[in-house]
Amino acid sequence: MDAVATETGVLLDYLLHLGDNALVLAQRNCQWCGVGPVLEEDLALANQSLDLIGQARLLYQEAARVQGGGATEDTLAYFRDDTAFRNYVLLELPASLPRVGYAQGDMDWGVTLARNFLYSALMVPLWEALQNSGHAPLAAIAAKSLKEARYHLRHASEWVVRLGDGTDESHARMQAAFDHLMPYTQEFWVPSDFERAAVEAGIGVDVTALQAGWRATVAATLQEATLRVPSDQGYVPQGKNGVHSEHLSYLLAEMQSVARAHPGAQW
Amino acid sequence: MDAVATETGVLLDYLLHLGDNALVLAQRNCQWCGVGPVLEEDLALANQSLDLIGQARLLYQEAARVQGGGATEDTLAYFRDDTAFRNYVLLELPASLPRVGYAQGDMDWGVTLARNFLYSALMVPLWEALQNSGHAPLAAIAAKSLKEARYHLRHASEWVVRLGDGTDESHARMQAAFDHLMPYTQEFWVPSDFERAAVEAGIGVDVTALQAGWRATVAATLQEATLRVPSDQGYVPQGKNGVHSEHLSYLLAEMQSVARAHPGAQW
Amino acid sequence: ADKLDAFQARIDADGRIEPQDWMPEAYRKTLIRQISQHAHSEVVGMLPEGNWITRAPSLKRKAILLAKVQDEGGHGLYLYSAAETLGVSRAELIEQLLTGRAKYSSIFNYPTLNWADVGVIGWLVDGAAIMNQIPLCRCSYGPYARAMIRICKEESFHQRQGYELLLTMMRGTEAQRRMVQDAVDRWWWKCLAMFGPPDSASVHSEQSMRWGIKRISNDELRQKFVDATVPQAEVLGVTLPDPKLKWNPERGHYDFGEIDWEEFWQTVNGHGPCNKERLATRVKAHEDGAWVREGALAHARKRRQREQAAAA
Amino acid sequence: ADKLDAFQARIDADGRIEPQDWMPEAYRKTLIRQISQHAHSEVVGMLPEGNWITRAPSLKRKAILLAKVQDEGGHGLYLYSAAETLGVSRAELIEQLLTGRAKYSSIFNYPTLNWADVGVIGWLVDGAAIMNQIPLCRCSYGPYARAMIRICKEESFHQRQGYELLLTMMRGTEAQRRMVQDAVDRWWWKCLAMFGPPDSASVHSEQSMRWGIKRISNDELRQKFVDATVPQAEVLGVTLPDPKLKWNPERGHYDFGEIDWEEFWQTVNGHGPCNKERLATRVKAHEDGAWVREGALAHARKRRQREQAAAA
Repeated sequence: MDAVATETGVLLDYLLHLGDNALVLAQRNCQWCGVGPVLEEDLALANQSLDLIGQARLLYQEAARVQGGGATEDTLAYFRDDTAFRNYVLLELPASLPRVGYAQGDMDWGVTLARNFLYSALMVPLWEALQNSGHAPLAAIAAKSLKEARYHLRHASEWVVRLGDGTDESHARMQAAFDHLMPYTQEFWVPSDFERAAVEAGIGVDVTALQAGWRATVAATLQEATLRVPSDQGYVPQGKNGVHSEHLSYLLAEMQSVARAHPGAQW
Repeated sequence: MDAVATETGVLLDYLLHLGDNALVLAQRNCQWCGVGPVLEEDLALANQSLDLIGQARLLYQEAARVQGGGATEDTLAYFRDDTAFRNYVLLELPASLPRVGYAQGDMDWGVTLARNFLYSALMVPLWEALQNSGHAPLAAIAAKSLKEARYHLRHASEWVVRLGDGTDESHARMQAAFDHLMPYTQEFWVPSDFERAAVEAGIGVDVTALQAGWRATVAATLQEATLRVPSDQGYVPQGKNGVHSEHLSYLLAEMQSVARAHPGAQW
Repeated sequence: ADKLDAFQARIDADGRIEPQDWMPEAYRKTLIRQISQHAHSEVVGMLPEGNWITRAPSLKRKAILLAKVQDEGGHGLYLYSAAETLGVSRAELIEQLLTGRAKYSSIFNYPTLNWADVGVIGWLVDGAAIMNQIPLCRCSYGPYARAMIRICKEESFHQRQGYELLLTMMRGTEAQRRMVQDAVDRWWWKCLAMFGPPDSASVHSEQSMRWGIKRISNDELRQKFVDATVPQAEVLGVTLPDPKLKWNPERGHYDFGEIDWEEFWQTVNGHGPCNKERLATRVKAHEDGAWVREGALAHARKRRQREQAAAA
Repeated sequence: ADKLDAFQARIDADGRIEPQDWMPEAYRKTLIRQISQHAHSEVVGMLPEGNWITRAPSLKRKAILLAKVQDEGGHGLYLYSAAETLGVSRAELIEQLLTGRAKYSSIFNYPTLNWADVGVIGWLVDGAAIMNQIPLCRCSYGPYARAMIRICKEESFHQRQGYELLLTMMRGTEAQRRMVQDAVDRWWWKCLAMFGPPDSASVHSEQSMRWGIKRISNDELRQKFVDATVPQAEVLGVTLPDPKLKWNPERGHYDFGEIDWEEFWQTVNGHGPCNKERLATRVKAHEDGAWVREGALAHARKRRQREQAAAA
């Protein structure tokens, strides 16, 4: 592949990675709409999902422009299979403690909060750094998204502290949520080929440089929440490279069902 | 429409109604495979699902023959939307106490058992009568299915008695399951247009004639199980006419997802 | 009696009653019942539309729908606050909903069965709600009237969005048009019933009229709704499922058929297609969320104690 | 010592040890560990394939897959029964699984990510399992040997079905062929690791060989599997993801690359992609099912009491 095509591919993968993260997390959080633990928080979560859908749309619109050939934000969201999605596996997991893909079960608000915290603690410094992306449209999206991510992080941190340092039950639930999710954060720090290439091309951010700051944020909040920082050893997920968990194909089957039943339709 | 076309339509609807019942219940029961309460029952339920899938296949094969135009058992199972499905709403409900379409939650074995009991208590006399259907292929399917339905009924009845007359908890759970499901059985007894026409054409069975026997079976088993026969008043579902609950479209989105992602593929 | 006269005089002069003002106990109770029912309706009403958020067929529509459902939750919040000014706690009101002692709008006991339902709920259900609610913007109780002004503004926006969704689908494929017609067929009569029983059979109306809580009768509002909706249906290109629906030049209104009141009362009394699912889902959400609410309370208590200890 | 000599003599003469026979405690313990691990593997192994039952793309394949997963559960039952003949209860064994004290085959800690995984598990995973299990049909312990005969027969059938599924997909669309190759790429090395560590590093083997529990070494079995599989892959038209894989005419075997043992041990020790999900799912199924098991027990007790009362 020649240099221009490669650079386009890298930019496209990078935009999709960021867009898929936002969309997949929004989709998971949307499942709480109307069934949250308290009305104010139901609305706060919906609000954050709206921010994430907004980010995904901007990123996909730019990706569609880069890709050309009639791609749109909706063809990217609705007509790609799970192996083409480049989101972190962390974000596609059901809002529950571990279970296999097809085992139905109750949702767990603690897992949702812990995940939002772990993710937005990454995205604040990531968007911050991406404001200097050499790809100007991405820098602009980063500036807008940064404000939102800051609010998401503040909101999630406050709740992690509240519930970590709440009742014995809420403490135990939050600890279990972090114990479950923490190993999945390893994927943040192992750059994929397209991330490395994006850094070289001046488009992307070197995530490894963000790790120490992220650890400090997590440690400080968990300490305030009287929670133990769990181990994050073991299997490193490969969602960024299109190798997902058993959960993403279910999520996409539901999300894409109406659009795919009516290919080519306008909505 | 001329008489021949109408008769074909009636036969087709009737076959699809029976086939959709079998497939949709099998699909719900399949969700337990690997996560049942005890290994023997896990296998027994899988076995019944296999019977139901087998029934659905025979019914769809006959329906496809009647419909013509390249229809197959798989186009009928995988490429119809929920409004074209003619199953009882009872069979598409999640295996849980009442909840809205998108609210995820734990499954309830009691609901699964109670549903299998209520349905197979209908299907034993229904298949029995259908052995005399004027449509010979249907009569043959009925004869085969009857044996299976008898086993399903015996199995479910035994478990209803066991758990109804078990612990306080198992009693309460079984009662709650029947309280939830009983109103949906009203759909059995209100013939749709195609059922009426099928009776007139000598193809189908007059379900209203089966009601008294069904009530007696249910009353006897529930009495032995020390359970109260719940009221079945109120809303009469219209699944047979293609008006379903919020649950069927989710069930189909999952069931059809792989097939629809590869239209025209052979498996 | 002096207080009562002054109260009624203020209402008759189109003035507003405020929380600190004296008011008859029956007025307070009627308002609490009505406002809380309305709040519960907003919250339960999140469920039928929430059913399509994860499956919205475009990202734009997904965002619009999510924002709309979020608005409904917001309306619930304003209304619970308005009810609280009458001396009842939100917890108490929610307890009434979850135990089945309080009602919510029966329209939410019907299922949403295809994506076009989202548009039809915006166009027809919100349309009917607005018709009912606009007079409440002049309600005699200040906090309620002010909440309704804000709510009506947002509902009008939702109605336009719903109608626009349907216009787009009607310009689309044959299958999309069928979806819209199917949704209209299922919702039309339920929407007409939203205005409540015919005036001849309505119970609470007279007192509510005198108190300035209700200002226009059920039948008048229903007629207004039909008159406004028929031309919109024509523009859209859908058929309203009523063979008796036609313009009556003498009355200057559309005539329409008879509502199935028996079905309406069945649903109001718990036997609609989704009553149990809606309520059970709210109950489960409340129970599953208990640990979160309790955790937050416990934390607030701890924090207060620490601050007091630090100050001491 | 007499008993021990007689025991070893029977084994050396290729005779069978039966439950009522005397046996050394270490033999009993080794067998319990091995048979129960095998049983647990069958039960946990229901989950990765169970993942595709509700989404099988044709009714025929749905039935085949469901029947297959059901067979696996059935194998679990025979094996638990075989273990019970050694004086341990199924409940005890399951407790060991659920508390993480007993292991199950590590291959089931990888996810099934597309429909072709169902075929590849049949072809390669079951293929490797059969290679491991055929020698066990001649195992010195009678009940285990007899269970394995039945299991191997069914597994061979599953293997052929899996291969046939893949043949059909390879004759299909470009997308289907990609799915098959993707599944082969993910499973190939995991299957080679199923034969266990290299003979040079294997711990239990020697004693097990002497007891007639193990009859062929890990490396021999692995080589046999590779030799049998390569031609099948060629017929299928998939590429096995190993650049070092090639026929060695001197050895009369295929040479192949180095297995990533570190990844293997990570997974064995709990850090595979699905270890937690698999075990947590089993634990939850067991806990959620407690009321069913207790209800059935209580009913059996009641029935017995009634019968005794009637007889008295």
